[in-house]
Amino acid sequence: MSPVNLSTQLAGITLRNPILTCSGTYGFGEEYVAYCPLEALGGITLKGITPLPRLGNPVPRLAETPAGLLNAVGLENPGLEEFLKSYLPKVRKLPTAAIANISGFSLEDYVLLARALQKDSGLAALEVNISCPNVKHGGMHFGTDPQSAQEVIAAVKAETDLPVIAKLSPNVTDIVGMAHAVQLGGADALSLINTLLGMHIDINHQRPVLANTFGGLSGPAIRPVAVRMVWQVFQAVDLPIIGMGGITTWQDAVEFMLAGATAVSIGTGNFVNPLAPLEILQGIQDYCEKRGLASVHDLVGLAHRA
Amino acid sequence: MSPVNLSTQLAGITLRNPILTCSGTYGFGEEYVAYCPLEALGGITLKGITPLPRLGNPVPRLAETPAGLLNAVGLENPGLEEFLKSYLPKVRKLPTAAIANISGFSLEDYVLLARALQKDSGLAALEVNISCPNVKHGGMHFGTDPQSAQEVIAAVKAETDLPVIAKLSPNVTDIVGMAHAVQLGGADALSLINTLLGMHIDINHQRPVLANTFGGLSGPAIRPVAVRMVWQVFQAVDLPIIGMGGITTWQDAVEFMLAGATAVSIGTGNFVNPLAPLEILQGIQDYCEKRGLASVHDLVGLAHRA
Amino acid sequence: MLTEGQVVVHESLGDEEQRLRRLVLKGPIARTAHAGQFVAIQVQDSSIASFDPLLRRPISIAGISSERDEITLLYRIQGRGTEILARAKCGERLSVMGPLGKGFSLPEKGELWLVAGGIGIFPLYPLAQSALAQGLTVRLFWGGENKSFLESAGLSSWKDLGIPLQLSTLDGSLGQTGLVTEQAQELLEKSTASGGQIRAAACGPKKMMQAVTELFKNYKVSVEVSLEERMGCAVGACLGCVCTLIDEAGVLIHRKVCQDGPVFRGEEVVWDESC
Amino acid sequence: MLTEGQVVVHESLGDEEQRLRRLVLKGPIARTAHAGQFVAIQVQDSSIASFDPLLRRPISIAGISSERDEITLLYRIQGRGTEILARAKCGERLSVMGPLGKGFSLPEKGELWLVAGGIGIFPLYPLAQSALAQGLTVRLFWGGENKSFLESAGLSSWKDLGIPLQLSTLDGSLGQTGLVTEQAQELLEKSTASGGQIRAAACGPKKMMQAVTELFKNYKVSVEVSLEERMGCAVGACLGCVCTLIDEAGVLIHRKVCQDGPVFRGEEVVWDESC
Ligand SMILES: Cc1cc2nc3c(=O)[nH]c(=O)nc-3n(C[C@H](O)[C@H](O)[C@H](O)COP(=O)(O)OP(=O)(O)OC[C@H]3O[C@@H](n4cnc5c(N)ncnc54)[C@H](O)[C@@H]3O)c2cc1C
Ligand SMILES: Cc1cc2nc3c(=O)[nH]c(=O)nc-3n(C[C@H](O)[C@H](O)[C@H](O)COP(=O)(O)OP(=O)(O)OC[C@H]3O[C@@H](n4cnc5c(N)ncnc54)[C@H](O)[C@@H]3O)c2cc1C
Ligand SMILES: Cc1cc2nc3c(=O)[nH]c(=O)nc-3n(C[C@H](O)[C@H](O)[C@H](O)COP(=O)(O)O)c2cc1C
Ligand SMILES: Cc1cc2nc3c(=O)[nH]c(=O)nc-3n(C[C@H](O)[C@H](O)[C@H](O)COP(=O)(O)O)c2cc1C
Ligand code: FES
Ligand code: FES
Repeated sequence: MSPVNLSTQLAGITLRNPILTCSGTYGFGEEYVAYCPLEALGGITLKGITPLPRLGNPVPRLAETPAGLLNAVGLENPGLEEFLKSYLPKVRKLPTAAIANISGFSLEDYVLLARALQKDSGLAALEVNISCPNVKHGGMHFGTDPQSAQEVIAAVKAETDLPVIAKLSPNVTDIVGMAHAVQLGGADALSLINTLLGMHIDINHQRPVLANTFGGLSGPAIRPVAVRMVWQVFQAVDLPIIGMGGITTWQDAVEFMLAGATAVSIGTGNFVNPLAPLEILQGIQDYCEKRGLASVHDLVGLAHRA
Repeated sequence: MSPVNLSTQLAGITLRNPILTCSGTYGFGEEYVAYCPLEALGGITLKGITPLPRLGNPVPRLAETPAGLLNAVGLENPGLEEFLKSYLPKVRKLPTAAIANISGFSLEDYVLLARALQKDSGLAALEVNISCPNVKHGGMHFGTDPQSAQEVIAAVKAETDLPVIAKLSPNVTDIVGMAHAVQLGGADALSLINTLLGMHIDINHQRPVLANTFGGLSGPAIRPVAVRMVWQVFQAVDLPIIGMGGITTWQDAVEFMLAGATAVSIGTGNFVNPLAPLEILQGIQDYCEKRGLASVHDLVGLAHRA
Repeated sequence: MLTEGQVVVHESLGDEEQRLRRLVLKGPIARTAHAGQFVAIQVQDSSIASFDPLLRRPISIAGISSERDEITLLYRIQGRGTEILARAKCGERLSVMGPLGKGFSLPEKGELWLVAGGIGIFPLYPLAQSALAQGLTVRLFWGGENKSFLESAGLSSWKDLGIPLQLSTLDGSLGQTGLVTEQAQELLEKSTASGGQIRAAACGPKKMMQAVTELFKNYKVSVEVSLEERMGCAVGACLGCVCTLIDEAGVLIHRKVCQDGPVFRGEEVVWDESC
Repeated sequence: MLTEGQVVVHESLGDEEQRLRRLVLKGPIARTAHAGQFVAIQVQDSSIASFDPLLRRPISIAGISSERDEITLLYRIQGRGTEILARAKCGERLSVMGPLGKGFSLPEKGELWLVAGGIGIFPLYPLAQSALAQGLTVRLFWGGENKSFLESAGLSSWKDLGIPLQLSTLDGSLGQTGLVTEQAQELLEKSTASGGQIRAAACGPKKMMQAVTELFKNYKVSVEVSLEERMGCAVGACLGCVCTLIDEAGVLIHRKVCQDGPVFRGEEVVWDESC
């Protein structure tokens, strides 16, 4: 059997393979070095950054739910300046593509971040998080209103020469409308999905478990919702999709690709099994081989055939 | 210890206790008779009915997902006439309160159903399903647009002397806005939540598992989303809430009540354990006793205290 | 009935590569069960509740001993649920709902032809026992993958019944090569005279149930088929498991496999997948 | 390091009602582990993957035998995760990440005072061993619920070390009645002269860690405390487990309990819950 071509084109960049890791679950790339060979990955997405440093929310920030994880980190990050100074030099040395993830509380925030991050930074792309549900009076707005989403993406696009990936929130009535909006804004690709807004109450203390009350739900529990959104958007919008939400096995990853994802991203799954990205890559490869597919890209959207 | 008062006031009716079963998961009340003593329940919600009979979607209609269940029954039901003739007489004899659940594809559908179901039918209340995600060109619209939701509820309210419970879809950007809208429409209570729209793909056949492609996600997986919505609506809207979505244990039920639910409803949990409603009732009772609460109603919204 | 069945036997059935298991449960279900009915069994560690998987699994009742209050379940390890079920140890108690659904009916007299595909054989054994007890003439047509499968899935018990067995395997390693319907057809050709005296009962893959129904229809033999569908509640409450029938007036109707079936008259089943 | 640790011992520890377990795992973790570090262990049936629970559980390393490639974990069955963990049988392999985090440091010389609350005792034992091996003077203050708990949680092994033990229980069933800090204070009063020679290491509930820190601060004794937080990744990647410290410049900063801790200098910890 000839080897399967794993190389993946996305938003004008070429990834070694379609396996990425999700923003916020993989730090700035160094944390998992001892657990997973980064050079085997298609790329990693860095923790979301904002213009100014943020301490984020108080603890507890995490709560387990059935097949899911609630998090309310609240976008803790070192801020742009510190990122450029202390983190970017290390990121550049990582043996795989690095995608920055940016968040903001105003259009200006996004503009500022986009301006600072160009091709010469060594980054592969910019993922624009317009969907973080944890920050009050912020991100949520851009992520749920098509008009604002379009504006943010257009503004970012105007400022950077990096490919722009719009990361959408699932907490909307009409995901296709949001995807259309960011396409109009000029997005080169889409990331689907961010976390679902949820909460958990400790019945002994009769209080929310998370200090922030609400958190973002990730993990296998949300996979059916994520696959559905990838499917809907694939049908309606002509942009490559990075599929994520509850991927822990290669079967999950194949499911996303069949639904229409060009690449897949592993988040919470890393916590369960740090070798998940590697095992998933192997599984996808074997799956393609068994079915005689020359390229992993042949999987994309295959389940849409009548 | 004096016994806990379980009696529950909701939308002007008095239920024996706050434990209900969910529409679509408990047939027309007879199916579980051999498995759970109905007289122990606060009430049951009947399968959704439409003006005309419906065969619903082709099979497969069910798919399991991590801690969840996807269903695409597609509102199969005998239609209003047959319901009145063959089912209602039996429903009237059930040893517990019965809530009818109505669905429609137009305002007229809802009006027609509401007109036919009055207090003298022996029903305790009408639950208006404006949220079934399975039917193409239909329910979804009322369930995601506040204006239409308000109109439907107002129309139903104008036609029936039964208390009206509005059942909301979680597939919306702003659940509080929807709750406000149906309150303006005159709803006496709210049911939160219906299923999340999801899908699952069979990677062997490379096709969606459900014949209908999409289905509604229920079960423990969605509980964090459901509890969050109950919490948000409780804070913003002054209507009693029936909480549902992934309740399988008494701890889950208490969680919903602490979040603000006046009553709770068990759906998918019945499939796992047909005695769940009974065990949940007992658990809530013990919980109240241990904490010296005189009435189960004292639990409602308790987790909102600062 | 919701009961806790106590595991009294749980063992591999035949060749391990067939992944078949025999599970005997003690409990009151045996008292009212009959052939063709099934149970919905909770496939989780008995003492630590888990949502993984969430739902019970439907398994046919493959043996009924009302004297000993025991039912036998025979199953193939197919996925996560049955894999977890396979870990249940003797003495453990498993939550079982049953007996569920409506089983096969027996003619008063005459011949009963049984037709099985693969593990569809399991519910037919107690049916053969009842039929023989009632003095009917019974014969079996059974098709499977290969010899190892047929032997693992209980061939010797069937031989013990002393009835005519017509076996077929896909690879010809036992019995005839090919489909079970071909064998049945041959015999039907010969027996048409007595067509009115024959009744058939079948269990196996849907495609096969359709072929069996069509075949027997040609010879005016009425056949009962056992259908499978994914189940939610298993008691008729969720409408997850419907099949489409055509009633006397020619109207398409839905029936619930769990409650109205799993056994239906073959002629009334609409085999078109899109209904 | 991600490894498969083989269960070589898994037994109840002391009085069953304390729900304590001792788990010895064979694997390479022992080679690089030191006191105060922990592992993140997968608490699921080893052969059938499950999402229930989803996350690994952090457990301190309570014994290190690098010669035998064995680490010991001592834990209390607290909820679903540890209950499932408790079922692991000898010979089974469990997925373990570790050693994780930064452990306790040891002074060159002088006295090391150990302060433990409840099961906070577990990571302190290998620390005591190292300290004694290095010739330090070690003493332990340990508070627990009652006599049964202290005895179950390893009192006799501590006695074997031959160091002074100051015990207290809430109900007075063993040692003094009351809090462990009261005993420490008494002794600190007497030993202030030698304050510069004393270092302390503490592990227990957060409230107690705070009290211990404040107490020792008054006597200018520097103390290392081990903190607990809910963990996601356990390697510093998710920011789920932060604690708030105050740096030299007086600025509030976050550190990750999993990666930068779980052991921190008590004086730098900001105990206010709302940060
Ligand atoms: C009335 C009835 C009686 C049955 N009797 C028996 C029996 O006696 N012995 C026996 O071995 N099996 C029997 N089955 C089938 C058995 O229920 C399934 O094999 C079992 O549920 C699979 O569970 P799992 O978790 O192991 O597999 P899963 O992981 O759930 O599924 C494994 C594969 O089987 C498919 N599948 C699962 N359930 C069904 C279904 N209901 N219909 C169609 N495809 C399905 C899935 O899509 C998947 O490809 C019966 C089914 C029904 C409906
Ligand atoms: C660095 C570190 C080292 C630890 N070392 C040990 C050890 O050596 N021995 C030992 O017995 N335990 C230890 N623990 C605690 C142990 O991790 C928890 O008891 C375990 O995760 C509980 O899992 P569970 O599924 O059994 O309980 P769950 O069902 O998850 O929880 C049971 C109860 O404990 C609470 N809880 C769970 N985890 C935490 C947490 N991390 N912080 C605060 N509350 C929590 C829950 O809210 C709940 O009330 C350690 C924890 C940390 C962070
Ligand atoms: C702890 C945690 C932190 C996260 N932080 C971010 C973030 O900073 N920016 C972002 O766009 N998404 C963030 N996410 C969302 C993930 O990138 C991903 O979209 C989501 O978790 C779904 O994937 P999963 O189910 O595989 O985890 C975070 C998720 C988790 C669990
Ligand atoms: C099989 C099935 C059928 C359902 N049918 C209906 C229906 O007819 N009308 C309705 O309002 N909700 C229907 N629902 C939604 C449930 O009433 C409930 O809102 C949802 O399942 C969440 O609760 P659960 O997680 O406890 O099941 C159905 C759910 C299931 C699983
Ligand atoms: S499985 Fe619910 S109706 Fe048959
Ligand atoms: S648990 Fe993820 S950073 Fe500590």
